Amino acid sequence: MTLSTTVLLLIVLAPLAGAVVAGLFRNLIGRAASAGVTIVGVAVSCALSLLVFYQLVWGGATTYNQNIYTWFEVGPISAHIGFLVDRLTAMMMAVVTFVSLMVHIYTIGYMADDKGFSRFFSHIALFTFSMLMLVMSNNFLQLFVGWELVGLVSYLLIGFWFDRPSAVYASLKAFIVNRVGDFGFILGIAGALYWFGSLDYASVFAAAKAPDAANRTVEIFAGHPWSVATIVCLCLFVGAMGKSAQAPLHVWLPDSMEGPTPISALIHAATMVTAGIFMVARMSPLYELSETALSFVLFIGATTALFTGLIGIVQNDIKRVVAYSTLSQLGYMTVALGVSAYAGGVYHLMTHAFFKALLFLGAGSVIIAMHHDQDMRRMGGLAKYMPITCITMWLGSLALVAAPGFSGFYSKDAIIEAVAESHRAFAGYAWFCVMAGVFVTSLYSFRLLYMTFHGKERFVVEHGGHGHGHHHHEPGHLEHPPRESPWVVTVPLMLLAIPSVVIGWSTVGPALFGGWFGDSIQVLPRNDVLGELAHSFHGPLAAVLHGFTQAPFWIALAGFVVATWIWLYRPAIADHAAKALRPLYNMLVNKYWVDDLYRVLFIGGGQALGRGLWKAGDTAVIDGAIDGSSALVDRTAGVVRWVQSGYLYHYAFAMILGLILLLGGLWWTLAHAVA
Amino acid sequence: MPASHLLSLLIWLPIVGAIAVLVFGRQAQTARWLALAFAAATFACSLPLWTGYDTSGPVMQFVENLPWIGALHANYALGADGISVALIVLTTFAHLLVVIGSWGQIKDRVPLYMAALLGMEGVLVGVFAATDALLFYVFFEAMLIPMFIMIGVWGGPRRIYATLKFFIYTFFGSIFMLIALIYLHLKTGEFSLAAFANAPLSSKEQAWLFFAFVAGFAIKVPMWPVHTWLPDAHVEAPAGGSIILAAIMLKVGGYGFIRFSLPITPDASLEYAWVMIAASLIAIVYIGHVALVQPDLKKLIAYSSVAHMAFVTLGTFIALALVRDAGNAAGARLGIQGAMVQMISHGFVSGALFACIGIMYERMHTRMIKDYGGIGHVMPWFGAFWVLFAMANCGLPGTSGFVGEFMVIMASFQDQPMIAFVAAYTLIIGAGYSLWLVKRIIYGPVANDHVAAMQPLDMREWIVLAAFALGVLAVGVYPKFLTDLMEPAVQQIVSQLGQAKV
Amino acid sequence: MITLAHYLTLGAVLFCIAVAGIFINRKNVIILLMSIELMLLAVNTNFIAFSRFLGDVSGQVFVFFILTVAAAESAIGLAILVVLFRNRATINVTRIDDLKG
Amino acid sequence: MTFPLISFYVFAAITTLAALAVITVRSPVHAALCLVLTFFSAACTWLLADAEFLAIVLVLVYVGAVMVLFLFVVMMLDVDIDPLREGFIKALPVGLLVAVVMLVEMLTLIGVRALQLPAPGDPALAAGMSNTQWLAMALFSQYLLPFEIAALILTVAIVAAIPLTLRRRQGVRMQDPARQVRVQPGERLRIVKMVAEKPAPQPETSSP
Repeated sequence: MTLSTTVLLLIVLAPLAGAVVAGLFRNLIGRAASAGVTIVGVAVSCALSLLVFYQLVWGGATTYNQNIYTWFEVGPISAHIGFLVDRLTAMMMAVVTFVSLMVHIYTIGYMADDKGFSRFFSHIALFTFSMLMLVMSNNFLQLFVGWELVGLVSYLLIGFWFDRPSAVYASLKAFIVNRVGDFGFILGIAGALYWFGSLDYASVFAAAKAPDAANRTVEIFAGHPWSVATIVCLCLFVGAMGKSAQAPLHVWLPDSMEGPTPISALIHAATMVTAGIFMVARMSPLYELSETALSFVLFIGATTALFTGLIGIVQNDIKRVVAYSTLSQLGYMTVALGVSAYAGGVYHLMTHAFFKALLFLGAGSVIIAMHHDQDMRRMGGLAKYMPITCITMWLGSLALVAAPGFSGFYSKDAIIEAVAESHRAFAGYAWFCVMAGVFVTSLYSFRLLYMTFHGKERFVVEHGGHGHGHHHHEPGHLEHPPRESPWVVTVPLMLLAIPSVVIGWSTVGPALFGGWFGDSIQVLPRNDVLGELAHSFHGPLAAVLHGFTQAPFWIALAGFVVATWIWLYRPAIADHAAKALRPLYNMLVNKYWVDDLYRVLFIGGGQALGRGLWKAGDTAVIDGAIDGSSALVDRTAGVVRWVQSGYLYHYAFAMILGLILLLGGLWWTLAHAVA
Repeated sequence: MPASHLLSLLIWLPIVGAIAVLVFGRQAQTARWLALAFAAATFACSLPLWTGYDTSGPVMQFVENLPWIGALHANYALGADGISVALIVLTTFAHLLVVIGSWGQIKDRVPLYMAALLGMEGVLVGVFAATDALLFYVFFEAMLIPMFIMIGVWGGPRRIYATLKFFIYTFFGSIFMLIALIYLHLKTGEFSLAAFANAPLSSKEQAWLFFAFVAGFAIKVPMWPVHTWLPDAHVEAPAGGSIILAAIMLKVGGYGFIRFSLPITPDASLEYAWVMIAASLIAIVYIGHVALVQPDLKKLIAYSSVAHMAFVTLGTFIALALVRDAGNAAGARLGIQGAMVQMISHGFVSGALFACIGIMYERMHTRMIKDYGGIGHVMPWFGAFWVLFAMANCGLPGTSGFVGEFMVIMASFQDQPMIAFVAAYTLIIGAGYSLWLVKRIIYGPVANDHVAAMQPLDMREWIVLAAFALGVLAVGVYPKFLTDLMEPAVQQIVSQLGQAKV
Repeated sequence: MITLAHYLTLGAVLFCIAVAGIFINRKNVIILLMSIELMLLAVNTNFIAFSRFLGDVSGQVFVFFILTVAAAESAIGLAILVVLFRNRATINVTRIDDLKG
Repeated sequence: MTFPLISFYVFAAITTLAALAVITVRSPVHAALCLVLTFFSAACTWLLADAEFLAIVLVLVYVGAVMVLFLFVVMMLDVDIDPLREGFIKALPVGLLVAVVMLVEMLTLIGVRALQLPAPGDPALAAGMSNTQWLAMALFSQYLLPFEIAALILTVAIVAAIPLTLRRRQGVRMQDPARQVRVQPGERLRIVKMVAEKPAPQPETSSP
């Protein structure tokens, strides 16, 4: 049985149609219809994605790989728009459309009072379309198209409230940092096209299977032969670093929290940022050729996993804590890729999509209750006002810290064990980072829960009577007590909580150890760490019991205890610690000064360079030479213009003198000719 | 063949229109309608060119050949291959939009303005259709006159400086080209391009001719370091003039490289390809940074034009290096296709951006970026168009700007990855200047009362921008219709390149 | 016996007198115009002589044309002179230097 | 020394002297009269070269028309001669030097000595017709088009001389038939909208 092209097209085009209708005709059809049409589009897409998923997993459908239309064709080089749908794709499609649907519904509540309501819907539907194009692509070109389009939508959505300078700045930063990644990515594509002869995955992977593929080298600088596979993989990974916010290109993701919360959940936690992970997993046949590239991936992932997590501990903005947690978890996924445990990375991607979307939407629910104040120092004790949010957030956090039994446990534990199994360069460093990361994750997760939902109420409720409507309040002063969000907000929370808790039970076995992904992910036997782990895997329940005896569990527990002690019982300790460890604290609060460095180096440097080239190069040298030559002509003309006296008789003299000279010349010539 | 006088029609219809506008268009409104009628008719007549071009037939189609100056063996010879067809349709399209767009912007001496526009259109079509070198040269130079008038009469405060710089700069370059043409004429006794391409030339002759052509075309493109006339000309030109200048006139340079330099002097082109490639790469990086810090909207877009046109020269000369040094004909075709698609795309994108600036200028009478801010609040449609065109300007996939850049980067990687590395820098710097500009003028809070008082787009402006947007998206989503059209011509060029003359 | 040399010498002498006239009367436009007429006369004399001594009618035909054009020229020249005098109240060439670069 | 040669010397001498007088005399009127003499005696030398028609034309056209025009203009313009004579003496040596140098160059170059060829028979007589007929045969056959063009040039010169000197005097009342024909009704009649009746004047409120 094969998949139907019509169905696949419908999956992609339904959200696009919704986006176009809501985008172009929003003034015509009104707010409700805009929301309705996009939700219908995404719902259709979600339902069909689940159908495709079902057909592929249980229905025995074969992998779908067909071109839809030709984008361009120049001689033997052609570029197409086409779909490759296998289990990896199907899983991504299901995750993307499901989370997207949840976010659409949630948005009705979150953006209820916003004047850009319809625009927002059209943008997120457009995002769904772009993301689907990205994951369903069967070639590099379309991958890049989707890659950039999700970047575009991310740009538009981060800068959604475009009257806020900070949001506009963040959107610009996100786009340009992503462009740095894309810079590498397009070179990687060019390399793949040149050295592997095609833009299509299938042909490239077939070429990569050739026996000498790993040994081909090229001398970009004479005398330094570099492996072709390494160059391509590193270039492609630079793209992944931009999109998946790996250090040192991570700086855009925390700032992207300037956007509305639903898109933080959808784009900057669940889907878009994981595109890099998906891409590397998709390219596994290429990456397997290059040990160097994988070691690089491992190093970057491990660094990101630990060091961005540390920043999360000192953040006070509820969304920023979750954002840094996202960075850290993306680091984990990258680590998994780096040790060739692609399935582990993708699996963590999937579980993370659910629980991180849940956490973001939960944070959004809290933010609604606090009237769009995001500072946790002005929260506390919210559990009794908003029980559903509180419980779902707890469930999400437990999944995040990998409490045994929760979905995050299965994925994260597998990554940690895979790292322990690996013998690749930097594996030791990575192991240290992921273990330390477990503690850090636990610390900031419970800190967030305690500061938000438990302990003393640090906000003041001013009981009405001012009649100020939407008057701008003092921070931390509310008009009425916080209350639970409406059902459009809480229902998605509950729906997302379910997979966050349970999805690991049934899927961990096949996905990680059962070869569920089939040919989508290819690992060389010597790199197959998950295969090694499979020997000691005896079902999900056994894994839970086993988990209780392992170091990560105890480290996480230690984090829990420390967090409980500090933020629930002795909040003063945090301040003391901050004072005592001033330099360290400053370093974390300033995010290792990376932002400042970039600002000076790239923004300042780029502008200074531009100004220098403009003033010195264009104006002084080039225009100087040109205006100088015209000035020279001018001056020469000024000197010789006395010849043009304007007196007729001067001209007559000149003519006569010329005549005399001519006659004399003729005479002279004739005289010589005769002689 | 009934359509064989189509090219003549496309050249002379607008010129007749220009005369008609001058004669009958005493009233501004009559002149506008008359100009619109002629521009629309020309555009309509150019469509059969596109639909009628048979990609499986001979490369040169719609051929016309009449004796012109018998003593010189110069002929009134016209013909179009896929590249010409694409550029001609772009020309008629852009002129139609400019006539619509200038409706209310020009209030002074309307008939003369419209006549200059129509005259320009005919001459530009002539440039792209001429297959006789002397005829080409006549159109090439005639092109300067309407633009000279447009900038000189309706320009800004420094228009005299700008027109002189523009005229003398470009004229200076084309004189060298004329010398080269005369030399070739003495050598072959004809003026037909085909004869020139077949003329046997020693490598020394080729080198001289090559640099003479470069002087003519590099200034027109313009390549770094002879680009400084462009920002000045743009800044002073009226909106319509800027659109034509950026969208069409610059293309003549790139077209000339393909038509003259490559076929006539292949060996010298190869020998000095590294110079052209280096200049293109410098332009991409250098001009990108210069564009970043421009305080003037038009200068910024003008500089970005220079950077984008560098991709045209890069693709052209990379192709040469590929086919001759590496025997990589596929890569060479990709490079030339990329260059050509980039030309068409730049026509849409820069035209659209200058149209946008014209709309802003009409409302605010300032081009300084700092006077704007938060336009997205008062002109939401306009903001959306701006974002779209800015994205196209920085080469977002799905817009036309991406296609050419992608092809050229792919091709240059095949020659030398470091070239692609430098060229791909445009991804970053292009996004930097385009989107920073968007941030400063479209986004943010409304900057001042003048911005708050800006009127939303009227129907006419909306149509112009929407038409440009349609072009941008069509090429971006389905470039195949364009690449298929140009493929036979590109294939012929590449096969010519493969053969050394010495 | 009149030879060609006689006529040519006469022409040369007339021409040189005209040249000297231009030199020494450089301020008076009327005399300048007259000098030009003298030059033309010198040239015409040469033409006639050559026509006669070579037996070719073309020389005389040319003289005919030169006379025609010279008549036209002096008519226009004098008209300009009149207009010039009317506008400037002088025919002094030193005061007419509008062409000065 | 034959009679024609003696006549030639006489006429040539008169021509030269008269030409010298043209450029040296003080009054333009005298100069014009000397020029007439120059032309007249030059015409005589032409007669000696059997160019009867052109000699007569020179006298008729130049002496009769052009020189009269000169005289007419010279006498019409009230020219103050003195400033025009400034620098006459100063320029004289240079002018003479230039003229002499040129004369020497010309005579040497032409090789006057080598051209002592005697006149052949009159070509017009050889062709069996008069000089006038001989010229006319060439002019109306081979040179017809230049002849017509010359006629045109003369006409244009006449037409051009008129508007050049035409002066439009201010304050002179003249009929302009062209404008009378071109006139539009709107220029003749102006319809003014106004109320049919004047409102009654407001009683003045006189202040004490």
